[in-house]
Amino acid sequence: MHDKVKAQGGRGVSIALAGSGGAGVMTAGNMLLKAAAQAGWYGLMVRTSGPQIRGGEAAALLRISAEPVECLDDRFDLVIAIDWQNIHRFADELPLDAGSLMVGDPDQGNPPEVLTQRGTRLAQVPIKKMAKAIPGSWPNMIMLGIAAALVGLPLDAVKSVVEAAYGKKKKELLTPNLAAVEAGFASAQTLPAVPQLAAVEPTQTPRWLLTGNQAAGYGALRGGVRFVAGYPITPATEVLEWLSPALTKVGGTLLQAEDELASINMIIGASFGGVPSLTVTAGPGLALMAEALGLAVAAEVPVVVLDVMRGGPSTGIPAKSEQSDVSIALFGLHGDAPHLVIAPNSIADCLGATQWAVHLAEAMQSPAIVLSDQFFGQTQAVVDRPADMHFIGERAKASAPTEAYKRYALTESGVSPMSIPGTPGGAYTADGLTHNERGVPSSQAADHLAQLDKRERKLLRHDYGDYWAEIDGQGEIAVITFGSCTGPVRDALARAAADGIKVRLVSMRLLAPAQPERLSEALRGVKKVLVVEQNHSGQFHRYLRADFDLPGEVRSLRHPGPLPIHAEEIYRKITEWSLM
Amino acid sequence: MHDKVKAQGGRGVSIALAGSGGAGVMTAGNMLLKAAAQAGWYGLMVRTSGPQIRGGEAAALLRISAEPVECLDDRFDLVIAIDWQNIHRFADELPLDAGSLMVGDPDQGNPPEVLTQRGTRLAQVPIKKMAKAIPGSWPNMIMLGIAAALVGLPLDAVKSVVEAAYGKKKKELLTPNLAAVEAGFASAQTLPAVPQLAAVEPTQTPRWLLTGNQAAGYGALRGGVRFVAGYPITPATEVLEWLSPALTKVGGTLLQAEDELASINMIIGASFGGVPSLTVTAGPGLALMAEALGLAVAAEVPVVVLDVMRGGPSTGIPAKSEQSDVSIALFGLHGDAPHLVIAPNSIADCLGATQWAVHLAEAMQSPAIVLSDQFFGQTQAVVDRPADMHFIGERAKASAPTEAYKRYALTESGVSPMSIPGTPGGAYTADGLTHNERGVPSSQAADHLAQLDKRERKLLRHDYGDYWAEIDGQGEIAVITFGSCTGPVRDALARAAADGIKVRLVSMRLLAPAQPERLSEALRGVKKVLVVEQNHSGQFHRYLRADFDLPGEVRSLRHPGPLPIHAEEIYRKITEWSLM
Amino acid sequence: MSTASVAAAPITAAAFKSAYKPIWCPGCGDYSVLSSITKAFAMLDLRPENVAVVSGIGCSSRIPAYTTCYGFHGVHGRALAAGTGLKVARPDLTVLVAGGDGDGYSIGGNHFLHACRRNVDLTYIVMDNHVYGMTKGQPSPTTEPDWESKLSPGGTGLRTFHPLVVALASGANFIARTFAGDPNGTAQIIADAIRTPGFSFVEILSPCVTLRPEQRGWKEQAHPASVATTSDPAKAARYLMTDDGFNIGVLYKGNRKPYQPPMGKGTKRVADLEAEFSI
Amino acid sequence: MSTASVAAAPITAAAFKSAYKPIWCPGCGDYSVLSSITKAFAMLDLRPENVAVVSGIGCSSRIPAYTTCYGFHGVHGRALAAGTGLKVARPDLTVLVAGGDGDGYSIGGNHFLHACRRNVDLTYIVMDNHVYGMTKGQPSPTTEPDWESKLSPGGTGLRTFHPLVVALASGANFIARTFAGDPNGTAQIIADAIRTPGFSFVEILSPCVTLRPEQRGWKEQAHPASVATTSDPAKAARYLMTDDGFNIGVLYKGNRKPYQPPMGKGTKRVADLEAEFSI
Ligand SMILES: Cc1ncc(C[n+]2csc(CCOP(=O)(O)OP(=O)(O)O)c2C)c(N)n1
Ligand SMILES: Cc1ncc(C[n+]2csc(CCOP(=O)(O)OP(=O)(O)O)c2C)c(N)n1
Ligand code: SF4
Ligand code: SF4
Ligand SMILES: [Mg+2]
Ligand SMILES: [Mg+2]
Repeated sequence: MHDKVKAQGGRGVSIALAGSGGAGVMTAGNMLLKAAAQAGWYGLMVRTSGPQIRGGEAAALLRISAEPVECLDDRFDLVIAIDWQNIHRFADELPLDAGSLMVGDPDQGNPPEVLTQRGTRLAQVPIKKMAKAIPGSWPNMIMLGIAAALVGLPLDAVKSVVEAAYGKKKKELLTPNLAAVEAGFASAQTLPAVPQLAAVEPTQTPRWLLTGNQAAGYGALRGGVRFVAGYPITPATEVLEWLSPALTKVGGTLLQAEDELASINMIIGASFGGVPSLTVTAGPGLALMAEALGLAVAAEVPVVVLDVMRGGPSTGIPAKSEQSDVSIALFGLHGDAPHLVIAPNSIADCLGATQWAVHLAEAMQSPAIVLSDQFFGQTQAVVDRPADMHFIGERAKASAPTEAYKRYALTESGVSPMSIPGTPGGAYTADGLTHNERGVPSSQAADHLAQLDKRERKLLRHDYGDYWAEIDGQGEIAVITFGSCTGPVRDALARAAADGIKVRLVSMRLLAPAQPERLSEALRGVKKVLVVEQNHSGQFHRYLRADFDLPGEVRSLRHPGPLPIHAEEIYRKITEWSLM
Repeated sequence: MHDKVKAQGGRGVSIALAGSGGAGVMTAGNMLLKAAAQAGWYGLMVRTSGPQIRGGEAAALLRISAEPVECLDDRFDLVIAIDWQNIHRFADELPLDAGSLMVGDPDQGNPPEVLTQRGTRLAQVPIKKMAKAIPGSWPNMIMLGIAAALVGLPLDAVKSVVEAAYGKKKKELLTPNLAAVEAGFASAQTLPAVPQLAAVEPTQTPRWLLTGNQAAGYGALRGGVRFVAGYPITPATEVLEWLSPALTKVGGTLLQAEDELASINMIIGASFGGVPSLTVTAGPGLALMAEALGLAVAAEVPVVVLDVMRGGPSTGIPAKSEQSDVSIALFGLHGDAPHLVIAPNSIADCLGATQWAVHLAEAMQSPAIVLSDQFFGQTQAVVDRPADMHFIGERAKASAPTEAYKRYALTESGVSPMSIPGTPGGAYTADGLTHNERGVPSSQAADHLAQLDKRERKLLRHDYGDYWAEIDGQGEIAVITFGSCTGPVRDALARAAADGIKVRLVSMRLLAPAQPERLSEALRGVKKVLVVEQNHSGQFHRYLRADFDLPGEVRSLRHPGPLPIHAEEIYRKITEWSLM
Repeated sequence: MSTASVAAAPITAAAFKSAYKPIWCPGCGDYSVLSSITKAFAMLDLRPENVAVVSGIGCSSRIPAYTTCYGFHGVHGRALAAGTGLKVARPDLTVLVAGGDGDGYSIGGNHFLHACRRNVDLTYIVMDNHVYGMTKGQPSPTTEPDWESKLSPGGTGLRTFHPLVVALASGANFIARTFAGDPNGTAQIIADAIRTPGFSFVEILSPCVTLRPEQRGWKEQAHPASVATTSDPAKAARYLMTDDGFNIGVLYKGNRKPYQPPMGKGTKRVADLEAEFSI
Repeated sequence: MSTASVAAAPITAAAFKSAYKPIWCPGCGDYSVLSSITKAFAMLDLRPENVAVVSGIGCSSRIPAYTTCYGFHGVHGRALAAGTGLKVARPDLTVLVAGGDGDGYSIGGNHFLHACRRNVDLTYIVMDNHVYGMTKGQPSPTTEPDWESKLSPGGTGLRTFHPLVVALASGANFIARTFAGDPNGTAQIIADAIRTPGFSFVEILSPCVTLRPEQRGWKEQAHPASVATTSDPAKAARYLMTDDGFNIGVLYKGNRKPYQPPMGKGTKRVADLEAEFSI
């Protein structure tokens, strides 16, 4: 290998492994990430593939770094392709430049023009031939070896992952594939250099490897959820698939519903029964749940709906990320229906935010929508073990209700103790009709107003503490964002800081109820506000305009999915603006 | 009768007829309104009743005037009750004062305290005894006679309505009831006075008597709708009930769907087939339609959804009015889903606005939501015959598509000619998946962006003309409102004008796409903006903040249903503010 | 059926009737159904606090608040989904789901299918009046094809929906029809339905005297079924396919095991699950 | 069936196949179904522009774009509603609705019930692979109770949904089952279904070789039905209740009149309706 360069600070190295579906690029990518994780690095991996249900083309997009990473980088240092079949379809997702290196198999033809025109260097390795030369081995293991060597991942780390994978069950596969990894590793020595990983010490503190979908599922359990009903939908299905066996283990249960209308009504029924409940869906399913969410608001039944956002509208782009369900989550219910909307701001935070949502929903007897997205949900990441925030779902219960029990009593906090079926003396009817304090239907203006006031009050009076947003940095420019744009914004701000430009970050975790005073506080002294989001119509920006008073000049940086908002775009916008 | 006073200008006289359900107060009210209409007055009548399905208590609330009226007045001049049974339940809806007169039957006890405590005068007429004295007659006809006499409606006018009702079929009922009307009329001569109707000439120009629900149905037909699918829901059902026979007459059809999910998908299917289509619902049904509305956006299939708003959230107050579906109508779809939202601003305008919605939907191949409400929908009004605006639904069609036909071509206007099934050479697949110009599914960023841009563009580039809003008056204070708040705002502004306070009115008919330049233009020079709406959370106000730049100081005047926003409240707010 | 809390004092039907005055029209069949339900609860010696009555929207769906049980008055058409979630999460409760023909067979049709199939231990009562009562008279799936209404002048012309056949076809474990005009017989059958494990479906002919006054004539039409309760689905299918709509009785009773996923039997702590994420 | 435009030149199945490459896995049963559909269209001498293929969401629901007909790829579970609206508004078109078992029997169950009952002249094809293909392997209503998946470890334990019985119970006029492995037989039956007036339902066993590779074995299990097509619902009910799920053939064919409200036969102008509002 030529001159070794260390990867720049926290940016780490970015690697794409590509090839036809079935060539095993995902397996190779997973192993690479795991090896890096075990050796002490952080990292993440995005899976991307073509429209085919099986086969087609696929790529594993990785970023590995000595410091925590929360998004892909703007560019790739390295692309290794087993073949170039249809890889042009990923061109948008594979930003390369002259500093990048492409490694291809000369027997598989040339990379598509759309990649080469960027001046990227190309190196050739006869991957398939090498694999053929080792009977029983696969080209993706050659690829794994090449990747490890090029970025400076120790061979042993990779080998031990391969051993763990095949060592137990499929022993006959182990020897040839270990050999393939070694062969790939060795072949890389003559290849042009790419930046190498900064050295790390094996870490003492525990780390986890998981997806945001798993994290959300686990957060739900930590919050106390014991009943889940759901209907499969990309990219949310894995949450259900993770929760199904997990719930059984901890004494809960999951029902596969016939549709989303059933899911949401099932969990409302279960929660009426006193059991913290959750469902999981994506945009189309969330739309179907809107009517019953209104019932949960009116009847004050806590439930959590996890929406893993994908490209919209309609069926849209099911397997790609977009932050375009902000409006429906905030404003999609009929009538005046205040409720909670919470957005995790990292893969690890899918855990904390979901847990918090359960906690808040239960505390305020309100539906909560959690806005995750496909990037969070399906990306696998190495993260520090998230501390348990002890956000436990705990509902104010009417323990010894008497005959005069008022289910919807007009308390100061707005929260009225709830009687749980089975409790003698506490029987009442939960109702979606406008009702009085006892729950008896009423069409009187006074009752309607009193209950609307109460439901608004309970959300506004709650003390959300500092958890409502991540606030960082100083300066007269601020970036306001949420969800999976937080990662690229942080990256951009680190770059700006390196240039000496101070920028404030506000990543909002609590979208509803809006916290205008807290935001004003966070933005004190700010003159320029950049709002960053990944959708077409600026849904988050419009919401900020509606519910907050933003100081100074406000600009919107946005584009729809499937491409993420890159740190570079944000950085450029900030530096340009800071010069004005 | 004591001293006759003429009713104040356009305010006319306000009359409530009340009694137990089945006592016939609605019939009496209808006849009173019809008689007034035929004699040349304008007027309207609101029906209100208790929670019972049948029986219970009921009241007909009327306002009759020499000038057009678009809402109830803040107070009643006259309440006539056949009995006082449960009438306290309507107390909120029956604002009385010392100037008002209550007429009751001494044999039915006394009016409830909540009414008498306002200092209202009480007069007694033995209504039931009088009816009994005329065998075959009903108390409500006595009531009708009293009402006519008190407000100065000619006896002949009332008698001819009664004749028309019973003259043909139920002849045996005619004579006694005519006698009852006469007896009632005569008995009123000794009663205290209430303001009398200003004199009118029999009108030469045609007038109509209809509800907003009928007007909307007729507007749909004028716009070209020939297919309707719907599911019954209060207060929208009458639109379907009116349309069902009407469509058959003009060569269209109506399907009763199994649910709202079916309704919306049926009309999308029919419109894909080239037939302008509509459905009708209220909040809960609109929520259920949100998913498929996204499909109509993405696949560019024009449809119109008429939402007759009622008290929310959830089942809420089904039979009472509220403007609380603004948020869901504007922002309730998942993904970035620009579409049309149109609000009629009077009962008569339910016709024009719905017709316009059909026209716009067809012109832009977009779903349109029409926000009517229970007040408009179920109130019967005397209006000038609405002129036909010639807003005909006409879709750009691909008349001779070739093999290269691009269903979703990126045109400058954003509208792409649509090929209708049956047209040779124009076959394509309408798709809710993100697609390219030909309609072929794509998950490429470029295709996604191009189609999102196009769909936004077609709505923004359209010239909506002056019809986007009703703009009236001058001055530095402006009131922005929409829908059924327009009536009370107009009344308030007339009072303010009488005080010499000039106020501008902007009643927005086109809510989406937002027209920020046009509004800025309309508000040029304005320093104070009052936003008036009938809901709890200020949904319209928040939308204005999000999508417009409002000049000067902005205040919100709002409360939820079921009570309307009274002209008095608006007038007070404006006069106070104008003094600051 | 869930274990009724066995208490010392026998409970009366009156103990299950709340103080709220129904909004129903005088003479509505639903009053009798309410009586039958409370009688059935008393027969089974249930305690109000251990019973949940779950409904959708409609005249009939107002029933929960007229009992002294825990009530859930949800959205139109989704009562079975809410009831299913409640029962699976709280298997100790007796869950009775109730509503109308529009609620259950029109907008709620899918949940009806899947509740029958899922066979959770619920009892589902439909107060069938062959009309949308609450919205003042539109045809429901069980409305006769020639019934005239504003929405369907000249009648719908549609074949009626056969709830019992559909229930059987989709796997309901207990299928009965009763007539509101016979409150005692109805109470007996409801009690049997609650007692029978799994999903029990009771279709009750409950006249709407306001919108369908001719249904007062049902008392002449209703008659006991001419065959005994069967547990053979094929036999039941043949019989029900030719049913006249007025056969009263328990028409099918199967032996399917109720579906109840193991709730509350977990052995692990949540923290134990962390292991799978550890590197 | 709607009048096929009778043209001079006979049309081939190939003329109904579009140039788009399906996203389906190699070996997926849906390829054969596509062939059968195009063959059936050719047999009936239809013209692509007079046919609309309407679907929901799923692997199978991708089928419209693979034909040269007008296609409508709607939302999940609502294909029958869209198809119904289209056919009623445009009775001149031949409307074929197609999709999967998840789309049709799970989320779409209510529309299935009511389409059978309404009996609009549509043909509905379900490519049943007893699994959610598109979302990568969750149980559908027709999945066997012991089939294991991530979402249902150990199996669902649920009785399977019996589409043919439910179709019969809710009034479908034509009920058939075919096997994708027999494209010619399937084409014949689809043609028969389209030709038969009213709502025709064709359940096609269409293997998902990726998620349910064991379904390759279906070719051994599928067998011609042992009884002739009947028009007696009670007889069909008994037979279908004990059906093994692999009987192939037209199992029921009724004589119900299709539902088609009078579209386009209006005699009045819109302005004529004003009279009723005039004072
Ligand atoms: C989503 C939704 N759609 C429509 C309605 C209006 N709605 C209320 S009750 C009802 C039908 C009631 O009929 P049924 O279930 O037979 O009950 P009944 O009143 O006859 O007892 C309808 C359509 C609603 N509340 N919600
Ligand atoms: C409202 C909604 N819910 C869920 C989904 C996710 N989804 C897409 S296809 C599908 C099921 C497909 O199964 P099936 O209909 O059997 O078709 P197959 O793929 O097996 O051919 C699901 C659940 C969706 N697109 N929309
Ligand atoms: S309308 Fe009919 S169903 Fe409703 S309460 Fe009255 S009688 Fe009963
Ligand atoms: S996943 Fe199954 S159903 Fe889908 S295309 Fe592949 S084989 Fe066919
Ligand atoms: Mg009914
Ligand atoms: Mg399937």
